[in-house]
Amino acid sequence: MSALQTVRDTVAGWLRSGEIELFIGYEAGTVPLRATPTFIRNPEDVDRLIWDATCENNLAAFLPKYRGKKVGIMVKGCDSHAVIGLLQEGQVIRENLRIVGVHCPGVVDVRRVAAQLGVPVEQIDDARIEGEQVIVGEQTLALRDVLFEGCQTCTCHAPAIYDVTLGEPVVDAAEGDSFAHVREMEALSAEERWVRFAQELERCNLCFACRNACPMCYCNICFVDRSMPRWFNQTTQPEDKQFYQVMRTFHLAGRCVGCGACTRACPQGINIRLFLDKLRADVQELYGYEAGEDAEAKPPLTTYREDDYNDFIL
Amino acid sequence: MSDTHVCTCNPSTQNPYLPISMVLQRVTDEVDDRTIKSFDLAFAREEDARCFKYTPGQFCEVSVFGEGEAPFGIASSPTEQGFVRFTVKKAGVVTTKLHNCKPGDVIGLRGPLGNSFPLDLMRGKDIVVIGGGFAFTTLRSLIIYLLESGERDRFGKITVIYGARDPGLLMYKEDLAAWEQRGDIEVCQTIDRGVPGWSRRVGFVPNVTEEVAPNAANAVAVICGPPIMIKFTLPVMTKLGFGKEQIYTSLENRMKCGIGKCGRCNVGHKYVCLDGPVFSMAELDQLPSEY
Amino acid sequence: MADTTNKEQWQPKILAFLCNWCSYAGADLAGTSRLQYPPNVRIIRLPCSGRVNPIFIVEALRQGADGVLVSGCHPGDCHYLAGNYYARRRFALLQRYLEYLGIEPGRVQFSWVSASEGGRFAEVVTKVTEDVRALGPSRHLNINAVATKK
Amino acid sequence: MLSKKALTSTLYDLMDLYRVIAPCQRDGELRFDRVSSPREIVLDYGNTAKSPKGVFFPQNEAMIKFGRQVDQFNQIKQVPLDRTPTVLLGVRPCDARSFLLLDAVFAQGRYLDPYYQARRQNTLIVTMACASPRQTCFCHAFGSGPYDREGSDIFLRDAGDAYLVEGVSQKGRDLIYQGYLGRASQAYLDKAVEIEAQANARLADIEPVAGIEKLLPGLFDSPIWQEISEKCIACGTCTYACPTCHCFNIEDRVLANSGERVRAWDSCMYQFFTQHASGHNPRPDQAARWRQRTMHKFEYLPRNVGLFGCVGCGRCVQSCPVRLDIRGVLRRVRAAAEAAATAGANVEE
Repeated sequence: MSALQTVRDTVAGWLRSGEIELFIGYEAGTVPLRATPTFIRNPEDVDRLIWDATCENNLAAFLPKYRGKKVGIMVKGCDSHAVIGLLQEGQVIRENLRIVGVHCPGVVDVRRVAAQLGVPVEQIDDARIEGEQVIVGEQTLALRDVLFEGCQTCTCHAPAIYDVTLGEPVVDAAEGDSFAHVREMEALSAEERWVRFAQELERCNLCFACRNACPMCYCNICFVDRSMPRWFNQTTQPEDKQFYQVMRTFHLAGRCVGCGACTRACPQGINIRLFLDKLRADVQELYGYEAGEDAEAKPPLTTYREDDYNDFIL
Repeated sequence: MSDTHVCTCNPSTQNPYLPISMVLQRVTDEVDDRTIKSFDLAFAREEDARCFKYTPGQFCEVSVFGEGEAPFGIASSPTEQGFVRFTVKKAGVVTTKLHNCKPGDVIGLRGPLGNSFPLDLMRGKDIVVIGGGFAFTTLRSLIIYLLESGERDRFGKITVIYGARDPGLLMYKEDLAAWEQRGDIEVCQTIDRGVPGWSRRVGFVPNVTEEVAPNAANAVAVICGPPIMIKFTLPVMTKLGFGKEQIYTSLENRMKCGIGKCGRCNVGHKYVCLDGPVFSMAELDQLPSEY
Repeated sequence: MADTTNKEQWQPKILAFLCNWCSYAGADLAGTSRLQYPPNVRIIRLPCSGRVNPIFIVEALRQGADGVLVSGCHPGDCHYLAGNYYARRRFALLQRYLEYLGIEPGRVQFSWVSASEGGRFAEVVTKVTEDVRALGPSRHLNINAVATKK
Repeated sequence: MLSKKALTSTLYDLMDLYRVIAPCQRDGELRFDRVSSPREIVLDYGNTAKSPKGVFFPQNEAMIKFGRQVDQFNQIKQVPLDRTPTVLLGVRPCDARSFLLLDAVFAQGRYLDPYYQARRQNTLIVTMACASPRQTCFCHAFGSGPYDREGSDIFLRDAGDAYLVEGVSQKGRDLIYQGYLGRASQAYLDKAVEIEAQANARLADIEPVAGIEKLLPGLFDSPIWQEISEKCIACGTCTYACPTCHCFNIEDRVLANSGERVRAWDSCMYQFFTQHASGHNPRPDQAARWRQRTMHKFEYLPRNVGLFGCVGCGRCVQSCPVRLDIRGVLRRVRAAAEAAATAGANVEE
């Protein structure tokens, strides 16, 4: 029996025994190279469940909606850190969860496939993954070349929290600093950095897909939706888009687990993790903290040390 | 299309998004807790006053420039010359700002918008007006119109039932007092629980309606109030013999444009701003309960 | 705005968030001691530097402040024991983040000024004002800067 | 016929007379934008991520400006209407048809939208036949197709190294007569037919949408909306990508000494879209919002203006972060309606 089939049976068992009332996993989607989230309540439906490199969503983003319910979920390594983040912030209760943790070699990024082939994303019609290869029409690409950028320097292939696992442990990529893109940006002049930031956001639609795809963005009322005080106009003036993105990302300081779900969700292909990862890098550097590691740890902005970094103060 | 003269009486030639300028003339506290105020707006320009023709039940989009717009039913009657009144509860961004406005401030106005109470249908019939709490604004407009439009004799008996939690929350006290003095209208004021000094009725609107028992034969009823009040009043009306096509109400949904474009006030395929806000219960029966 | 279009007449506008117990009292002392400092700061008094939500700072830049200063009690002196320690973590990240996104270093600054340090308050304000003056009018995140451009 | 070589010079001539808007590569995306040089234009594309509806109905536009006197905004001025003669070049047939729906909303009925009308009336639509439909395309489910002329003023067809140019509306024919086009030889006509046949062959089998408007009214209280919407993360991507979605918000945007009333795209997918100031929300959950989206497009609009609020461009399918496929939603609607009909028939027996 395949490992996936074993997991399906386990999930069916959980559903039958009433350990969970709902399982959130992936099923095949209608768009090539992209699976779609699926919500299974009936044990007979578990055969819909799939796992491969097309399972790009971070399903932990759905968990706060089911607070108090008994829910099963499939998580990749990075997603599992988001679950820990949610546990840490009291958004989910461990006893209510049944977690299938996947050893994830990385998810495919259709944009990179398109870029490699030199065609627009929407022209990729006929594509599938076979082993280590992505086959698009007549052409074959190596899967590792078209993985999501963050997956290529991933250090969390293995799930950090789980009840059962799926897949073989993956060895971390030896090469590459996972913050190389941040260092590159830092090396630019202030004006160049601004141009980079502003140009990325020029494409923003303000659709809020990044916020809604993020497992840690679970505020009942986001600051952009507040009317008293009203911080935000729903206009796509550059400053409005910049304001939104600065504040949303900063609200994730010390909380972002770096799963990249926001970046993959963005319909405009904005490199949001280029900004968020600066916060992750700084939190690591200044406070030696990584989000989503330990559900018992105090998040870095809810604690302090008397000898914290103070050089920036006049 | 000119920048200076705009009204919506001929919508096809004008910009329906452009408000006319009104000057805030008078602000009146309507209830004891000061959360509801009436704003009397005077026309800044003579031609706007001439163009602005409305019927009870219609609404306007009221602007506080820099804050935004919000829709409010017109509380004055077309028979009251020189001003347009809106009675507004402090709730959101625009209403809070409006509550801070002072006489002399410039307020924007778009309208009148929407349909109105079915005056044609009402002629020759008894009129029953049932209101609860804050939702009495367009009902005031209707009652004043019925009494003052010079065609009082074209309507039958007028019965008004108006309830609030306590006496301090009944709006338009002067009007109510004046109506009570008249012989051509029956006014039943009620409060939920009795308080010392209150000599009128006590009880919830549905119960009072049952006591007053207006005659359903050849009558039209208009009910506006909190959803819970409407919910419990409707069975009473049915018991009294009112058919669904005899009962009208006014809906409030969130609106932006007020002219059937922006797509948020619809109830099923009907737009509250265009097809409403006044609907008969028979019409609402055909629509999903999305309000 | 008129004052940002004309370079010669331009005066930086600096918004200062001061904690009630130390820096605001320090500013008061600077005033009563008749110490000279640039008149470019507009002060908002808050109970504690810990009350300063990062959105206040970014919103200030958005609304057209050329610079933002946040000042609180020295470490260990917080009236609420640790408000400034929490604030320090937020500010460290925010300052580095804004600079990472291309906001010029110097636009957003932080200081500790106690109630007895009237002279120090004057120095801080002078330094921040001169830094911001050197940077010129704020261009990034500023809704009014765009209005002027158009 | 217009040879592809001659296109650049023709475009230069056109740009002397008109503002030309066409798909251009900008900030890393293909987007309909004002053309400054013919070289920027990309005509050989699947479809743009954002539809061209923004040409007539921009994502945000100032409608009114106000100035301050003393401490209050009270100087009110309408923003001048944009009547610039414009050629919108290179839209796909699906998008050309979407303008008919936008016309029905903004330029017909009791109130007319002057901002939309000014742009629309002064724009000529030059459609480029769609030679390579994608797997997300379903224009043919609406009885349309990649060579549908509806909504176009001028229609271009690829014929190898030339375009066949066809005036569809009088406005379009007038422009062509001003131009200098060669007559197409049979070889080009044959080539165009061949490309068209290839395009049509790429279309996947799909059930026609017509008739769905009759099934939807019975499904208002159906559990399918809950099932459909469960994976929806309530972003507005589908509505912003959609060429026919037209819901908007009106907000005042305040600067230091002036302000403007801005119309901005809004989305029925958002929680606060319909929420009253009191906190009451007539569409309290994502299921109600998906029902609204589906019913608005496939029941209310056909009922009110006689057109579907969908042209089958597939953008929402392509851009949805969770791949919630509107084609699947329609299949689900049919299945639910059939199930209800069967159940009803059983009861009658």
